[in-house]
Amino acid sequence: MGVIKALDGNAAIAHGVMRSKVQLVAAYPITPQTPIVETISSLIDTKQYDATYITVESEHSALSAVIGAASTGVRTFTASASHGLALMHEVTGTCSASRLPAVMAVVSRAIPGPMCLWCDHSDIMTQRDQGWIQLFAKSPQEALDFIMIAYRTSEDERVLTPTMVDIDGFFCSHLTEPVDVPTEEEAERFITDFNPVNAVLDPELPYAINNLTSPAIFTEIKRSQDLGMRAAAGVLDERFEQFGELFGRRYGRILCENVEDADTVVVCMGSMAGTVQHVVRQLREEGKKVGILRVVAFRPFPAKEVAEALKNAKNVAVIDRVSAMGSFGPLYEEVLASMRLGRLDANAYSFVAGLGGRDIWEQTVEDVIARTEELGAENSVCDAPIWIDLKEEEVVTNG
Amino acid sequence: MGVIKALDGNAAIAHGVMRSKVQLVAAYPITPQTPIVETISSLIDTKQYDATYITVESEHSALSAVIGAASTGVRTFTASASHGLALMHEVTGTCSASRLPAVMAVVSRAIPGPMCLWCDHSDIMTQRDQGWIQLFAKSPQEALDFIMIAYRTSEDERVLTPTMVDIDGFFCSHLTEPVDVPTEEEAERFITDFNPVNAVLDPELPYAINNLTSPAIFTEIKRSQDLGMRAAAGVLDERFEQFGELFGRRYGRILCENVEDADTVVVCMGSMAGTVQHVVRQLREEGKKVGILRVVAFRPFPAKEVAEALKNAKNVAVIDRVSAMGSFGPLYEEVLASMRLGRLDANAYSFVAGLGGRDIWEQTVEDVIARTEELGAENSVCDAPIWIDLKEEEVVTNG
Amino acid sequence: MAELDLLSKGMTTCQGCPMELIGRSALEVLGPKTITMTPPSCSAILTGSGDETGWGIPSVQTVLMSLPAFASGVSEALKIRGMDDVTVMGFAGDGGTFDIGLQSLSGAIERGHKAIYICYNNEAYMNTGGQRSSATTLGASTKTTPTGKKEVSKNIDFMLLHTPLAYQATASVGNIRDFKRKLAKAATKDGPCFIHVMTPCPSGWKFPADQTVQIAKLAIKSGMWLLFEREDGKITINQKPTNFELIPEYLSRQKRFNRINDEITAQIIEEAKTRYETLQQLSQLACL
Amino acid sequence: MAELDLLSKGMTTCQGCPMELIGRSALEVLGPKTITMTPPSCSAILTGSGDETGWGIPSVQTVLMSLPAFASGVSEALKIRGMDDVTVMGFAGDGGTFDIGLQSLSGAIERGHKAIYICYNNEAYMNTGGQRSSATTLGASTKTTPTGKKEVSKNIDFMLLHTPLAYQATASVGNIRDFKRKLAKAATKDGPCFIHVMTPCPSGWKFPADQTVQIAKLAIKSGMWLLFEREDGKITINQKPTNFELIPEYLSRQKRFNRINDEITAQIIEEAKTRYETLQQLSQLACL
Amino acid sequence: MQELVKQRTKMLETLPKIVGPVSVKVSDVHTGVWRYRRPVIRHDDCIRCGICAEYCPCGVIEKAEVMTVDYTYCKGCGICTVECPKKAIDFVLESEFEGEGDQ
Amino acid sequence: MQELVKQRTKMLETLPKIVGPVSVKVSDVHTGVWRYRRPVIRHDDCIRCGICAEYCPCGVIEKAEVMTVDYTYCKGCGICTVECPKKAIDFVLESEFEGEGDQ
Amino acid sequence: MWEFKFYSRGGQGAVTAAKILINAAILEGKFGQAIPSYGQERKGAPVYTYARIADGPIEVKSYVYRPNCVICFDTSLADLGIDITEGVRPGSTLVVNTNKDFSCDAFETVCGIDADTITHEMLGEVPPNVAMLGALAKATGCVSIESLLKAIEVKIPGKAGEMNARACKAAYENA
Amino acid sequence: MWEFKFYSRGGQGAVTAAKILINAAILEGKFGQAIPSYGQERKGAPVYTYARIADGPIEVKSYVYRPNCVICFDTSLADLGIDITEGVRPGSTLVVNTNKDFSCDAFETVCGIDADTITHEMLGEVPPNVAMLGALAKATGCVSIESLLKAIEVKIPGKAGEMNARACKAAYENA
Ligand SMILES: Cc1ncc(C[n+]2csc(CCOP(=O)(O)OP(=O)(O)O)c2C)c(N)n1
Ligand SMILES: Cc1ncc(C[n+]2csc(CCOP(=O)(O)OP(=O)(O)O)c2C)c(N)n1
Ligand code: SF4
Ligand code: SF4
Ligand code: SF4
Ligand code: SF4
Repeated sequence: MGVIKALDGNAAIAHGVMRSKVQLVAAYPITPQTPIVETISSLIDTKQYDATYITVESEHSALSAVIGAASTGVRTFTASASHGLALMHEVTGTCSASRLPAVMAVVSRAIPGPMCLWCDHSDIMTQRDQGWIQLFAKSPQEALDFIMIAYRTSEDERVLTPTMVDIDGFFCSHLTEPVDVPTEEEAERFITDFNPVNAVLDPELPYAINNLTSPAIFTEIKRSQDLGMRAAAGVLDERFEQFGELFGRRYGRILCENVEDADTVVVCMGSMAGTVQHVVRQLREEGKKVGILRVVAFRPFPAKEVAEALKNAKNVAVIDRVSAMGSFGPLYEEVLASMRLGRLDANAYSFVAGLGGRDIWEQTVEDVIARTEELGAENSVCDAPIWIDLKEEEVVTNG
Repeated sequence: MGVIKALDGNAAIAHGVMRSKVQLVAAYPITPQTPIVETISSLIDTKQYDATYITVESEHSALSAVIGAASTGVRTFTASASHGLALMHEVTGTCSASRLPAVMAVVSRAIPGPMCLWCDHSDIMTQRDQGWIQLFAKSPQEALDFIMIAYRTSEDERVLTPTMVDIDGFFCSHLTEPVDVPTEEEAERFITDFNPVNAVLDPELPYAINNLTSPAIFTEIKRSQDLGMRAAAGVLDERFEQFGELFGRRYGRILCENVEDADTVVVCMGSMAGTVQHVVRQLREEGKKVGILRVVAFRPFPAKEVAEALKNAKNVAVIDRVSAMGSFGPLYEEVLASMRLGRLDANAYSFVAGLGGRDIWEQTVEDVIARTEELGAENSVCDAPIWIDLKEEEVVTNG
Repeated sequence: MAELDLLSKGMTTCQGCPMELIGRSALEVLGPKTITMTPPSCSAILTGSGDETGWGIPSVQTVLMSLPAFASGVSEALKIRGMDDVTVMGFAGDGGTFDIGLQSLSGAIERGHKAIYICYNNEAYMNTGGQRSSATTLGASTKTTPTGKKEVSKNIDFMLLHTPLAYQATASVGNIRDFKRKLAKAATKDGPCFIHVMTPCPSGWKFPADQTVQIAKLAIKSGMWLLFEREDGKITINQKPTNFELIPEYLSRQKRFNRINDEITAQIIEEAKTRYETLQQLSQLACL
Repeated sequence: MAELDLLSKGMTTCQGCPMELIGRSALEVLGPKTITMTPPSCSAILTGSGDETGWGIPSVQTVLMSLPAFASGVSEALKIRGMDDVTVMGFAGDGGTFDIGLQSLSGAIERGHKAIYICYNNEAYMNTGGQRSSATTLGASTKTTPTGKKEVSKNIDFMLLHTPLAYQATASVGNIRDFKRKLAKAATKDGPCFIHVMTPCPSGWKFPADQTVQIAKLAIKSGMWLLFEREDGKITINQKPTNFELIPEYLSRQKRFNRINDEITAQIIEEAKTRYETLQQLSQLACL
Repeated sequence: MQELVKQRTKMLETLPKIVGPVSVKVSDVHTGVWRYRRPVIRHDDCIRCGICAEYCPCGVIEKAEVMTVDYTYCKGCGICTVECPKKAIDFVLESEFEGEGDQ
Repeated sequence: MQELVKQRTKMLETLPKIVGPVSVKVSDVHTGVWRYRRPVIRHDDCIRCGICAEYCPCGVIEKAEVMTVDYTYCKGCGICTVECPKKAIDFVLESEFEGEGDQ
Repeated sequence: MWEFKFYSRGGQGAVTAAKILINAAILEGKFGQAIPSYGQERKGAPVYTYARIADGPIEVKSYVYRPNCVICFDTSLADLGIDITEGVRPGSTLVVNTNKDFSCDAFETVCGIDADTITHEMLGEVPPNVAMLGALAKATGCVSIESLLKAIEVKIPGKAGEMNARACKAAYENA
Repeated sequence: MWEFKFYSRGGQGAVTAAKILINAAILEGKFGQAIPSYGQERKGAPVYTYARIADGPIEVKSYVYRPNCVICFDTSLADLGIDITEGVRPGSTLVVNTNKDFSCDAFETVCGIDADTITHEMLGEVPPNVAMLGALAKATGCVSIESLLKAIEVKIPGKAGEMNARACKAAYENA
């Protein structure tokens, strides 16, 4: 296998980009994504990596340049976070609707406001309807692996849909762990030079891309896009399988542990999944019937798989790392839709945790589980999200 | 009462802004919102309306200028749509987290891609977690009324949260109907000069606004914001009540008709609600037990009210005017969360309709109801959204 | 393939549209090995709608704020693909250039991507119906300034004199041969080029459609529009204004100036003179 | 209230930070009736974090792209509230001014809001650790250009000469009195003012912290930084470069230029000379 | 025009299926119907300088043996009539041609 | 400094409750601990020109009867020692002051 | 409820006509609704406009697919393959701008009006929209000619309004 | 599993130290993890850094709240009200940079090391981080001194690396 290096999530992303033979990168620095920008641009500048780097003047331009290049038939990458991702908002939808297989690393950080440098999923969550595949890595190793898997999925002609690979700001981006980095040759067995299969800008092929689309055909183009997105489910399964065979690291759109016979299942995404897994194993040792269902692919949402996995659960605790103001957490709502699909009527509870850099640690997870068991025992309904690790006394209101 | 004028939705918004004694407007033209920009700026330019208009160079700057002005203690307004709203994305969250009671009219138009000028809710829906109250008007009259109600709600010291008033592009913005426009004096009974109750930029009060917020306090500030948003529910109820008494037009966060004893209830928002109401009345005449539940306030979502209203329904059809790529419609997911809260297990179906300007007309609604009854009769589960009015044969895929 | 086919006939621009003329003339010069991009604007009419397009070359509709960034990506991608003989042509209005697109343009110029950016200036946001832009002339009525614009227009040409453009020029629909010559020159450069074309718009400026070219010519004669180019650090004035006293005529032939008074007219004349003097002096510098 | 209290001591900027000095000096001039805004940047350190702020005046942290638009709103709102004696001060780095904030700045200037915009130029995105900006000097190593930047820096000052600024000036941390004088002048104007201050950053430019002011002075002497102002359409050069041959010394005293060769050095000198010549000629115009 | 249409149709056939908002058809609106007036060249006075063609926004004037106008697309803006140095183009009310079809 | 703190505290009391991200406290980091070296003014050589104060980024030099340095905040950048026209400021290793406290 | 569909070309003023019609209805205390189908149309391109008039509030907010009255500004639209009989309900009325005889079985009533000529003669080179409204009022009685004239004069103030009203009246009388 | 918490000030190099430690663990085939708590801290401000070392993969991805080993770079942090005993598990080890005697009941083992002096003497005015690592290796045995020296030389190439390794070794021997 590859070479084991101690890398943090950002460095792992940069390695993944190189191994994926990306040809053009345009990105703008922002905490906590900056090291990705620095690493890739430096490698290119010092000729250690043969690719083009565009030092754009904003994130809006970063993704626009990527869209331009991808439309011209080269493999592209960008990365951002928080404000930067928000500033790309106008063009994320353009990228996906133009069916361009770009890949973006999102290093999740709270979006305003208030102004905050630290991790939560509020940035990527407002992108969830923009037509990008979304993969949530929990560790530097996964960050690298998912970048490679993302290109192979996005570029598949059945899919032609860009992918966001999410790593948690600091909790993954700045977390150093041993990472098995495939050698160039190993990587090539999985991912080779880019060969665009859809429309490209080329004087030999004089068509117009992303023209004004009338009501007469808009719905059908959107549906085609939706089907591309839905096809990504199967393609992801194939890629995970193939990747596992080549590299020995096996992934899936959802990853379950101890779920089969669990009374209480915790559903979560991103770096916290590691901590939840850790706590679940400990509680199992204490004889508690708890399990973890980790969603890896948030888009397309694996509704059927989630429904199947939860079929024996009595209580489901869903942890969102974002506060949907005046509603429930997005992951919670997806899980509910999945449960309905499976006609499951377990108790389900929506938890909000880990906002703006607040750590989700063992105690947090233990609290979530304890609270869920309590509420489940009373058969309570969930009428609003439950904020965990909240310092009630510091909440100022005029209410 | 006021004066009856034939106004389209855009003109009605402009009248609402004047009657609300807004002091500063900054907005950038974009189809189909442009007439709002033109009307307000012209009224100000020709001194028919005493206020300041800032002719910004982009929507990002429009909302930024509004935030600056609102932070300095004046009543502000902006309006946008589609690309323009998307370009504001970085600052919509700043506005709400800074607890500034600005009001924005969103003239809903599809966001890219593909490039499209026509109505759907994809623009405003990606703003649903940004901490703004969201009201969906169905007619020019409501557009005017909701603007006034929005100011009185947003500025309430229990709330201090900005509001988006949504009107459907063309189907409301360009729809001319008789509108009862309150006279200045009448309007003043409801809404008077602005008196900021929260932090303002003033040399006498030297504090810092929207400073970098650390993990130690971010969660609590967000919670405060969430509580402000949740408080908006009660305040909206008060305002609707007061408004009804003054002007005779009665609204609520949800509006139901024929729901009590309905077997099948259609849940929807925006201009289509008028058409659904029309069809429901016709079907009732034919003896069909159908009803309409219209969501007026999408944020804060009236989960308890929806649960209560749907308690007798056997089948629930939810129409989203947006396609959540790879998931279900946002309104559908909210309704599911509400139903779970009420422990309701009616059959619920997610419909996607009216994208990119495709009209939702009587036949569309009839089809939705027929399809729901069919599926309900079979007790089918909803495993994916149902696209209505789709020309299947024109959907191109590589699948 | 006949050259004309590079842009179809039957475009739904207004009668007498100068933008269409510029688009057409541009392709005559650049030929089929060109990729074009338009932002939302009247030029997007050429890019078409639905499954139809007017261009006989590859085209894209970009978003309004970042055509130059998009073009940067295209330009670099062409290099990667070894397609060095393809011209990248951005084609945008004044709103998309002076206002919401200025930053992206400035960034692309600073980085030095090879591409030609044509800005056709109709002095308003015409595609949304005629609102003021920062290019609108002082005193002109628009949908957002019915009593006349209060600010002078942004002098983007002079601003861009201080940027590393490989080639910069102003041009006018009043002198098509001059425009074509300049574009041909731009096409030989290996860096960012900017051509700013005056395109009097009969719909927005409110004059009869047959006067489009005449108004443009009058603008040049009266000094309301300066024709110059910058190459290798040297400015050349291509045509000198004949008579600033023609300005009142220029103004009076457009209904958009219906509401201006003598004071504003004087101010406009003053400004035009100053602009020309500045240009003359700048053109004596060999050091830009 | 003692003047010093307008900005607390104990700011966590780096040792020898020139930006802090400029912030402090600015408030000495403007006094307590000032509202300030900073975008994300090193200057946001002054605005503080959590429940603490360094400013003794009202302040806001805006987003990086639109401080000038935010300031436009504040400026107009102050007018509405009749608070005409309050100064609005934007305080931003070169990244937030030359790159992502350029458009918003240009728009605010065109519209003519009353506000003072101070750009402290440390020639990189320092708050994110030192990446190139379009203000970075040719040849300088940064985190994104380790082998040295390939492009010349954007000449924002010359670009802004052609805008309706009520007052425009360059300044330097190497001459604090000059800066204060200019700011005091700006404070009297009823329109947009722009002051561009050179702030050599010991952390990014890699020189000892005690050399901050010396490097700035050397920049002025060597012609790497031009001190001038524009008022009522007239440019005044405040201090003439003494000797362009000092440029190699200027460069060699900063580790960021470690990787440049003679050719680039020559190019830098050439560019500095050209810039100065252009300025000299421009300063002879009475017609800007 | 037909050439271009053919070329594109062929292109479409040889390509893999394209998904997304891509337009391949040539837009072909018969803008001739917009005309109130029609430019009519007096060939006797015309010196074939080509200026009208150069300034026609619609690209509908061609230099053949005589200058010809494609009335299917000519919008009748009148620019050619104004720019012609010989004033060799008359601008005639469309109603005078009624019943004659497109030419 | 204390004055400002007091003023703000009073302000806070008189205001209605503020919600949202508003900071009222004066930040007060004792950056003096950053110093490796300490500027020490030789008052005999000093001519009280004030230049050191003018160029101190931290605003910690004050012109009183003699020039005084607030060592609680002085970061020890050394700018004053370089800029002093009289070279009247020594730059002394902090270790030589160990045990003397902040002064 | 009257449900109208206007067929016209860009530049013929059908959108304005529909708005004036609604204003006339409002003057009579009725309810009305007008909605154009926006397509960034330029001069000459086909334009569809819809309107409704009823005695009570109108809930439906969509275009009109089953009109009981069609207003056709330009018979040459048929050349573009546009079928003005699409969706018409039994017993419907057609108001058509023509200087010839025009018949169409899909409609119960066909009201031909030479709006172009009336307009050219009375107003010059302007859209034939007010004339079409006059004929519409005559053919359907959906609003009275008095309200219509008033609505026109409100919409187009001054002398021009008067003249437009006169053209409308003339069409009313000629239809 | 070793769970470390580093207390230091900005500029003392604790983040780098934690990374080197992980590299040393990897060299031994162990699993390691390092994570700083990012606070835009500048020189002098308190900085917390966390690390874990285990024989198998480490799932948990949060900071360390119940360390069994604390590394304190600066005893004066106590002046800021920072309590280095917070959350420590019974039987824990403390490695502390001090030139005095230092005792603390919360820890089973206290390993004092005058890292500043060793560093100043051997390397000059640079952070004391490698010296702290030497002491840490000695006090805990979580990695061998050999792996540690190798990790240092990989991280800091050339002459500087050698010298750093020597300082580390010296601390190891002095601790
Ligand atoms: C972000 C964004 N805001 C607003 C618009 C709406 N819009 C479309 S075209 C246009 C005006 C463009 O004006 P200009 O660039 O001068 O070109 P013109 O229309 O005059 O040809 C505007 C504002 C948009 N498409 N995107
Ligand atoms: C939209 C957006 N993109 C990126 C960032 C990250 N960011 C914060 S500060 C900064 C650099 C600012 O540089 P400059 O304006 O030169 O100020 P300096 O840091 O040098 O003081 C960047 C890129 C951001 N805050 N917002
Ligand atoms: S990086 Fe430079 S500008 Fe920023 S705080 Fe440090 S010295 Fe000041
Ligand atoms: S009238 Fe206009 S469109 Fe027709 S040929 Fe002349 S210039 Fe061309
Ligand atoms: S411009 Fe006149 S003379 Fe010249 S070719 Fe055309 S019609 Fe003939
Ligand atoms: S600069 Fe030197 S001489 Fe002047 S006041 Fe300071 S210490 Fe004294």
